[in-house]
Amino acid sequence: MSETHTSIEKLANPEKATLEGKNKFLGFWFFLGGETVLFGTLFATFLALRDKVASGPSGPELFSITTTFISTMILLVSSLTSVFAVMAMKDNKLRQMQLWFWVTVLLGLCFLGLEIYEFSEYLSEGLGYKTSAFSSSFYTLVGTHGGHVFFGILWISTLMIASYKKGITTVTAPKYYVAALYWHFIDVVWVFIFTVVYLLGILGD
Amino acid sequence: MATNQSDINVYVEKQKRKRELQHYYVSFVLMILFTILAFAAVMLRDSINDYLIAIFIVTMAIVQVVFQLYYFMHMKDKDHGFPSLFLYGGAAVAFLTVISFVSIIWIS
Amino acid sequence: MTTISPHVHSPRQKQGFLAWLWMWLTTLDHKKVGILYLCGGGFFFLIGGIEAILIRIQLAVPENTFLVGSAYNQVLTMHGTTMIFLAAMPMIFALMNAVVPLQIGARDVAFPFLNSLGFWLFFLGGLILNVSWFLGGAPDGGWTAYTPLSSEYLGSGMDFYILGLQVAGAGTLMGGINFLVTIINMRAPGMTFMRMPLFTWTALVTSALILFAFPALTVGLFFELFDKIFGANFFNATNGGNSVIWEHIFWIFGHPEVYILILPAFGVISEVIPTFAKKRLFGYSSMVFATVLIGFLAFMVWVHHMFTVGLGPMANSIFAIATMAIAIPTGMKIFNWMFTMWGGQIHFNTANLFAIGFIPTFVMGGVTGVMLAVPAADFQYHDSYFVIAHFHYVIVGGVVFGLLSAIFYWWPKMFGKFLNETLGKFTFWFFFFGFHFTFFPQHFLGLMGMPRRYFTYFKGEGLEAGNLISSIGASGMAIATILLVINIVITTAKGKKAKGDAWGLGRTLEWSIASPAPEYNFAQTPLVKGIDPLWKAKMEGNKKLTPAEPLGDIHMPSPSILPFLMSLSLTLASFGFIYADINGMGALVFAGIGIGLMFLLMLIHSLKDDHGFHIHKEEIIETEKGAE
Amino acid sequence: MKKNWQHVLRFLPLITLLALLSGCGKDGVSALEPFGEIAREQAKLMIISFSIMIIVVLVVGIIFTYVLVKFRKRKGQEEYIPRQVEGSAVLEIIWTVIPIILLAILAVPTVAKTFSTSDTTSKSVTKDAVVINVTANQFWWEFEYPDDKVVTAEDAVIPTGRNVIFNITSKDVTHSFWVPALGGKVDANPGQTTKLRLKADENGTYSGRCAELCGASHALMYFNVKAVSNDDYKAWINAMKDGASEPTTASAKEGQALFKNNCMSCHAVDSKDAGIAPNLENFADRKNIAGFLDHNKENLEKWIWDPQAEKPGALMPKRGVNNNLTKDQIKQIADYLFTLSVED
Ligand code: HEA
Ligand code: HEA
Ligand code: HEC
Ligand code: CUA
Ligand SMILES: [Cu+2]
Repeated sequence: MSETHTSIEKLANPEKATLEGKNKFLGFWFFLGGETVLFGTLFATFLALRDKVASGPSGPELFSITTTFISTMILLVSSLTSVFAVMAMKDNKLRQMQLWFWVTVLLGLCFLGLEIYEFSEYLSEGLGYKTSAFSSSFYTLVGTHGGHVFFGILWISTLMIASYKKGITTVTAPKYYVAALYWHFIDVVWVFIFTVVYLLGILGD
Repeated sequence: MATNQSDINVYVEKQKRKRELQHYYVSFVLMILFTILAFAAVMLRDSINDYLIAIFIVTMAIVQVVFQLYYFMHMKDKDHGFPSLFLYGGAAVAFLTVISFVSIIWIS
Repeated sequence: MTTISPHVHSPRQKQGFLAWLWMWLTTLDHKKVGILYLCGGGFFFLIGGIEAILIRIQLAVPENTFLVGSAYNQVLTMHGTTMIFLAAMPMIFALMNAVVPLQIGARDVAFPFLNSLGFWLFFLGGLILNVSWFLGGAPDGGWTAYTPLSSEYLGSGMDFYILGLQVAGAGTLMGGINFLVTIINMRAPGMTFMRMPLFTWTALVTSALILFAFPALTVGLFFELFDKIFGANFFNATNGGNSVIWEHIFWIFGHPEVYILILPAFGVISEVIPTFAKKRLFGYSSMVFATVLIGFLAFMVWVHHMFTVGLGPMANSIFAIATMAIAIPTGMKIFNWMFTMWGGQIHFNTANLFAIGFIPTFVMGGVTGVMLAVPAADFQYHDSYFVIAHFHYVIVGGVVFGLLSAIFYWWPKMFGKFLNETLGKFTFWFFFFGFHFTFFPQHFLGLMGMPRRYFTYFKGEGLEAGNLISSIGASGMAIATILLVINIVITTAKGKKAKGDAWGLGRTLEWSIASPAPEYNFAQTPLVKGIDPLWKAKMEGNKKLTPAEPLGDIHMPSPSILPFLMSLSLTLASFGFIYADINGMGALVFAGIGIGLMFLLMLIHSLKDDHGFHIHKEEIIETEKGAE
Repeated sequence: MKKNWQHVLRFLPLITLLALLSGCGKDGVSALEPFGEIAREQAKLMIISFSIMIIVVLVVGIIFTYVLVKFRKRKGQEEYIPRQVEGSAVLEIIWTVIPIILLAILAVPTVAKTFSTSDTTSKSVTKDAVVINVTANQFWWEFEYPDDKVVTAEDAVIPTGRNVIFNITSKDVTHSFWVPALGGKVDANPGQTTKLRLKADENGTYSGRCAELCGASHALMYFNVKAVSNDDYKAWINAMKDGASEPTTASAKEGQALFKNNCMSCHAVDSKDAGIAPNLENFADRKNIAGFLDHNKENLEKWIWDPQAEKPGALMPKRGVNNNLTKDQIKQIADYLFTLSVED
C-alpha cells in the first residue's frame, strides 16, 4: 500500500489515519468487550466458589497483602509507562516510544515473577490446583489474568523488536496503539482482582 | 488525509497533548491514591464495619477503573461512542453474571 | 469470469486441481469465504440430518434396539451439536459473508484475514468433533454437556466436544467482531444506520450477541476441560464444586445463541418478503427497534432453561416475565411482515414460499415458547418432547426455513445461476409437510410424559402412533434435502444464468452489480440516498446508481495460507489436550507444540507486511463491460 | 372418578387432538390427566396459556390467509407497482399493546402458581406431610423415610390425600425426578437438596421417570409411586420396620446363602440401610425389576445373569455371564428374592 511509508509527522492520531487503522482500533475495542464477559464469568465463578475450600487452606490464610500491594503498584506504573509510549508514538518519537514500551515490558515481567513466586508459596502451603473448588477457581481466575500479562509481554516485545526496522507508520501505529489498550485492560482486570479476590477475601475472613 | 492538514492543526494538537499529559499525571496520582486507600481500609478491618469497607473498596475499584478507561484508554474522547457502547455491553453481561452467581446459584 | 489481474489466481482449468485447491485454501475474498462457509455448513447439515434420521429410526417403533444406550446418546449429542454449531451458524456466516458487504456498498469485510481464519477454525473444529466417531466414540453428554456427567462420568467423547467447540467457537467470535466492524466502519457514503437493509441490521445485532455470548461458553468449556484433565473441582461436589454453575454458564451463552440463529433468519424474511411483494418493508424503524430489543432481552432470560433446577419461585418468576417480554418485539415483526404483503403483489417462487411458510410455523413455535416460559407448567414440559417440538418449530421452521429461503434468493447472486424452480417447489412442499408431520405430534408425546433423550419407550404407553408419524415425517424432510442437493448439482452443470438484478425486483445494493459480484464488488462505491436504493433508482428511471467516487484502481489483500495453518496448529493443540485425557499428560507436549506453532504463525503474520495488490482501472472497465 | 372427568372435559381441545393422534394414553402417565393437586394446578396453567396461544395463532392465521389469497400475483398484472407504504403508527401500536395485555393476563396466574406449587415449607403444607428423602443414582432411585428410618428403592409408597415432601439429591450426576400424573419435576443435583411437594388424589400406581440426561440408561431410569390409603401406608411402614419374611422353600434358602455371599456387599435386605445398590427388603412387592422390566422370575434371572444386557451401563456386576454363578444358582437366588415381601 502506498500509505505504508507515509510519514506520520503531521497526523494527530496516526493509529486512526487509515481505514485499516480505524478497523483495527474498533475491532480491538469490541474484543475487549468480549474479554469483559470472559473475566466476568471467571469472577462470578470465583465468587460462587470462594469459600468452598474443602479440606484445603482458605485464601485469607495464605494471602500476603504486601505482595499484592507491590504487584498492584507495579502494574499501575506500567499502565502509565504505556501511556507515555503511546504519547511518544503520536509525537513520532520512535526512541522514546521504544524506551517506554520496554519499561512496560520490564514491569510486566516483574509482576509475572511476583505472581509465580506467590503461586509457588501457596503450593508449598498446600493449596494445589486440585485441592478444592476454591483453589481451582482462584488459580484459574488469577492465572488467566497472568496469562494475559504473559501474552501482553510477548506481544509488545515482538512489536518493539520489529519497530527498529519498521518505525512508526500508519501501518504500525495502530498496532502499538491497540497493544497499549490491551495493557490497560489487563490493569483494569487486575484492579478487580486485587479488590475482589485479595481485599474482599481478607475482609471476609 | 495527512497531506491537507495544516500546521495550525498541528499546533492545536500539540497544545491538546500538553493538557492530556496533565490529565495523565492527575489520573495516575489519583489511581495510586485510591489503591492505597483501598488497602488501608482493609487494614482497618478490626475497627470498622466489614460491609462499609467492602462497599468502600469496591467503589474505589470502580472509580479507579473509570479513570483508567476514560483517561488512559481515552473513552472520554468523542470518537469512542462504539467502544463505550460495547464495553458497557460487556460489562452489563458480566455484571448480570456476577449478580446471579452470588445470589441465585445456591439452592436451599 | 474473466481473469482480471495477474495477482488473481486463475480458474482451475488453467492450473489444475492443486492450484484450485490452493486458491480455496488461501482466499481472503469474502465472497469465496462465504461459499466455503456454505459448503462447510451444508456438509455438516447433511451429517446432522443423517443423525436425525438415525434418531427417528430408533424411535419409530417402541422397544427398538437399533441404537441403544450410549450409542443413541452419541448420535443425539452429535445431532444437536452439529446442527447448531456446525450447520446453522456457518450457514448464517455464509450469508453474512455473501451479502452484508454488498448490501452496505463495501469492497470487502474489515478483516479479510480474520474472516478466513474464522472459517478454517470452524471447519477444523467441526472435524475435531466428528473424528471422535472413529477415535473411541463421539460425545454423549447431550449438546448441553451438563456436569458432572460430562466432566467426570463419560469417556473421551466429551473431550472432542470441548475442544471441537473451543476451536470452532474462537472462529465464530472472530467472525462476529469482523462483521461488527465491517458494518460500522465500511458502509458506503449515505448508507446511514437507518438506511441499512434489515438483513444487515440483524447481522449486526447477531454479531454483537456472538461477541457477548461466546466468551461465556469459552470459559465454561475451559472449566470442564480443567475438571476433566487437570482434576479441577469446578463441578465436583465432593470438593466443594457446584454443577449448577455449568448450567448457568451454558445458558448464559446458550439462550443468546438461539437468537443468534434466529435473528439473521428474521433478516432474510425481511428481505425476501418485500422483494416478492414488490413493496417496501412495512414499519422499517419498528423492525430495527424490535431486532435490537430482542438482542438486548436475549441476555436476561437464560434461567428459563433452568426452571426445574430448584432456584426457587422468585428467580423463576422474574425470568418468566422477562422471557414473555420477548414475544412483544417478535410479534411486531410477524405483523410487519404480514402487512408488508398486504396490498402488495405476492410472487410465489421457492424463496418466497419458504419465507411465507416461515410465518405460521415460527408463530406456532414461538407460542409454545411462551407456554414454556410459565415456570409451574414448565415443570411438566421441561425435558419432554414438548420442548423438542418447541425448538424444532423455531429452529427448523424458523432458522432452516429462513436459510433455505435465503439460499434460493441469493443463489444467483453468489453463483450467477438460478436454482431450478420446479425442483425447488418440490423441495418446499416436501420439507413443509415433512416438517409438520415430524414435529407436530411431538407436542403431544411430551404432554403424555415422553422425556427427551430417551433411546426407547415401551409398548402400551400410547406413544407408538405419535412416534411413528414423526419418523415418517422426517423422511419427507430427507427427500426434500436430497431434491435440493440434486437441484444444486444439476443447475451447477447447466443452470439458467442470472443478471445483476436477478429477480428483476431487487431493492438493495447487492442487486445493482453483476451476478456473481466481481472480485472488487463495486467498480465505484455507490452513493446511497435512501432505503432500498436500487428500487429507488429504478423507479426514477435510472439504470445505475450514482457513484460516490471516480473510477480508479482498487486495492485488494493478497491471499494467505496462514489462516489455514493457524487453524491446523490449534487443531494439533486440541488433540494434545484430548489425548492428555485419554493417554496421560505426556500428550500435552503436542498441545504445547500446537500453541507454540500458533504463536509462531501469529508472529510471522504480524511481521510480514501484506501490501496486497491493485486491480487497475482498465481491467475494471473491461470486466464491467462484460458484466452487462 | 367423576371429579376427574370434569377436568378431562376442560382439556377437550387438547384431548381431542390427542385422541386423534393415538387414542388414550396409559393411565397414570400423562401430564394431561392429573391425579394430584400439583399436576392439576399445572394443567390449569397449561390450559390458560394454551387458550391465549390459540387466540394468537388464530389471529395470525386469519390475517395470513387473507393476505395470501387477496394479494397474490394474478395473471396480467406484471406491470403493477404497489403503493410503497412506510408503516402505520396506529397499527403498530395495536400489535404492540394487545400482546402486552395478553401476556399480562398470563403473567398473573403464572407468578401466583409458581409460588404456590413450589411451596414446600409453609405450615399449611408441612402440617400433615410425609417426608421422603430421594437419592438418585445411575440408574436407580432410593427412597428414605427419615421419620420412620425406613429405606426402600425403585418404588416409593405414599399415603393418598396427604402432602408428600420429597427432599431430592443425587449421589453422582444430575438426574430429574418426575411423576407426570402427580406433578412437575425437579432436578436431583449432586451435593445439593431440592424440594418437591406432591399429593395424590387417588390410590394407584403412578409411573415416574428420570428427566435429565444421566448416562447410557437415562431412558430406563423409571420408578413407581404407589399411593395407598393412609392406613395401608402406616401398615406398610410398620411392616418395613419388621423386616421381610424369611424364605421357606429349600431353593429359596439356598438362594439366601448365595445372596449373602455374592450380593450383600452392595444390596441390603434390611430396610434400615441405605447403600450403594437398591435395598431389596421388599423386592417381591415391586411393580418392576430395576425400574422397568416386568416383574417375573424370568426377567429377574436374566437381570442377574447380565444386567448390562438389560440396562446399558448399569453399575451392577455381571455375576452370571462371568461364570461366578450358574444358571441354577441364579434361579435359587431369584426364588429367594421373590420371597422378600412385606405385604401379605
Ligand atoms: C431459534 C431458536 C429459538 C427461538 C427463536 C426460541 C424462542 C423462544 N423460546 Fe426457545 N428454545 C430453543 C430455541 C429457540 N427458542 C432451544 C434450542 C431450546 C432447548 C434447548 C435445550 O434444552 O436443548 C429452547 C427452550 C426454551 C425454553 C426452555 C424449555 C425447557 O427446557 O424447559 C423456554 C422456556 O421459557 C423457551 C422459550 C422461548 C420463548 C418465549 C421464545 C420467544 O422468543 C418466542 C417469541 C415468538 C412468539 C411468541 C411468536 C410471535 C409473536 C406474536 C404473534 C405476538 C403475540 C404473541 C403472544 C401474546 C404470546 N425456549
Ligand atoms: C439447527 C438445529 C437443528 C436442526 C436443523 C434439527 C433438525 C432435525 N432434528 Fe433435531 N435437535 C437439535 C437441533 C436441530 N435439529 C438439538 C439442539 C437437539 C437436542 C440435542 C440434545 O438433546 O442434546 C435436537 C434433538 C432432536 C431430537 C430429540 C432426540 C431426543 O431427545 O432423544 C429429535 C427427535 O426426533 C430430532 C429430530 C430432528 C429432525 C427429524 C430434524 C430434521 O429437520 C432434519 C432434516 C434433515 C435431513 C433429513 C437431512 C437428510 C440428509 C440426507 C438424507 C443425506 C443425503 C445425503 C447425501 C445427498 C450425500 N432432533
Ligand atoms: C457392585 C454392587 C452390586 C452387586 C455385588 C450386586 N448388585 Fe444388584 N444392583 C446393583 C446396582 C447399582 C443396581 C441398580 C442398577 C440399576 O437399576 O441401574 C442393582 C440392581 C439390582 C436389582 C434390581 C433392583 C430392584 O429393586 O428392582 C436386583 C434384583 C439385584 N440388583 C440383584 C442382585 C443380585 C441377586 C446380586 C448378586 C448375585 C447383586 N444384585 C449383586 C449393584 C450390585
Ligand atoms: Cu437419571 Cu436420567
Ligand atoms: Cu432460551
